[in-house]
Amino acid sequence: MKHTFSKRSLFYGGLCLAVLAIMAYSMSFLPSYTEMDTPVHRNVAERYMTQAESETGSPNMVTAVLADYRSLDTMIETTVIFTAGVVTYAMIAIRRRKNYIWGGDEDHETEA
Amino acid sequence: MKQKHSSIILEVAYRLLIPVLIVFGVYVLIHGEYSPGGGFQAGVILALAVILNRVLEPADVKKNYWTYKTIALAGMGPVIYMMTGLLSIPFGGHFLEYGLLPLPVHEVERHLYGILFIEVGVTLGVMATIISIFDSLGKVGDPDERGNLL
Amino acid sequence: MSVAIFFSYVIFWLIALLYVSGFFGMMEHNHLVKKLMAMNLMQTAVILFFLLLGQKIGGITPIAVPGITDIDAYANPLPQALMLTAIVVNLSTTGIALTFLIVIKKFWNTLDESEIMRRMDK
Amino acid sequence: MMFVIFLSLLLLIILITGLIAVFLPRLFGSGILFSAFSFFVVLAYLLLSAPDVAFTEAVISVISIAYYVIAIRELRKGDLE
Repeated sequence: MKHTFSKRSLFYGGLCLAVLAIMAYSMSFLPSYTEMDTPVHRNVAERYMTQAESETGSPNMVTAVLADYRSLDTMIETTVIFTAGVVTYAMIAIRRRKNYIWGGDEDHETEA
Repeated sequence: MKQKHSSIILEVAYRLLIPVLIVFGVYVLIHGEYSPGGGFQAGVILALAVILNRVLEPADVKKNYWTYKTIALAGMGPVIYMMTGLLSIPFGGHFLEYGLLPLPVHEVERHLYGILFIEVGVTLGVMATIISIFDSLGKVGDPDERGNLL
Repeated sequence: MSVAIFFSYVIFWLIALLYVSGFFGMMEHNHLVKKLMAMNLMQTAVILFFLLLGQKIGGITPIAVPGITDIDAYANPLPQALMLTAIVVNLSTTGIALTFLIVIKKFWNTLDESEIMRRMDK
Repeated sequence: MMFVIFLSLLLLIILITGLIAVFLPRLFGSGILFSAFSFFVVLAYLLLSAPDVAFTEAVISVISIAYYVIAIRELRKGDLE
């Protein structure tokens, strides 16, 4: 558990510096947050900010975007969370079964 | 409620915190269109109330350990969501078009009710999934040698 | 170059450092739980980056106040709505990853990655 | 102007807390420090004027720590140390 840095971590550090250099190069193309005319603020977000209250009746624009304009995304996302629950249940909670792969020997005693 | 808890902090947490959490969760759900909040947050807060109950009362929880029923409740969330979406199709709308829901109110208000319906679905799904993952991870059915859950 | 623009690039640098530190922790650690925590660091960096792109000078929270109709007064609600779903998916990712860790511990009886790889080669 | 200075200070604190949380040699302690990391992240989200995201993160970090603690308890069951 005690963590020690070795020769291998030097190589990893160099790799991280390379990633940081790539990010720094692409950072120079990013708009600073002081600019108002970036494409993030202009294209579709303009309609969300101006029309959300009159079209959906909800003053909270985040809820309007999440549940009205992009509700299909949210539906699939709810399904994703449900899938996570099903996977967790299938991998841990079902354990007294035949041919149970990762149970070891103790599980086979109970069903005999 | 049968036996007193071992310390005053757990007692106060059990008696005071859980009702407040439930009321606050429902408030966040139905007030999510006007203030920060919504389906996910309400689901997680309601799940927190149940998880606090499970941590503080391991003996009671042993009777209520129905993971597969929790999974079924989690499946109800996307079903409610999809039913709300499908409801506007017979009235000439597209999938999830709230403006044509069969409600006797103005069109903008129908959007509000549609958002409320789908957020109920999201709340159910998130709440039951989080409780189910917690149960599966901790295996609440079998506490360790001293009877503690954590 | 004004001070605000300079500091905005400082913020970008700090977020990049957070991402890279998560990257480094993920490669460097042998313990799998620590790898998972480093992965959470990376996800936090990505969410902070998206929220920073949605922020403007003097942008207030995107809840409509009666009387303010100027577009530039509000922060952008679109990245916030996208990141809301990202955070919730983050939680279910953590749950599934911890489940896999429990299964790995049951099967290999260790959580050391190099140890697991050594036993796999046998 | 104050916004950027506050945000850079907060990001510095987040960086330090996250690095300590990842490189601490103890499992439970690193879980607890991870909650401190989440707290500062919530402050940063509030400063970026995203109260919805901050609310979600604040609530979900609690559940996340509960998952970590209960899974670490499960993971350390066989260890003798």
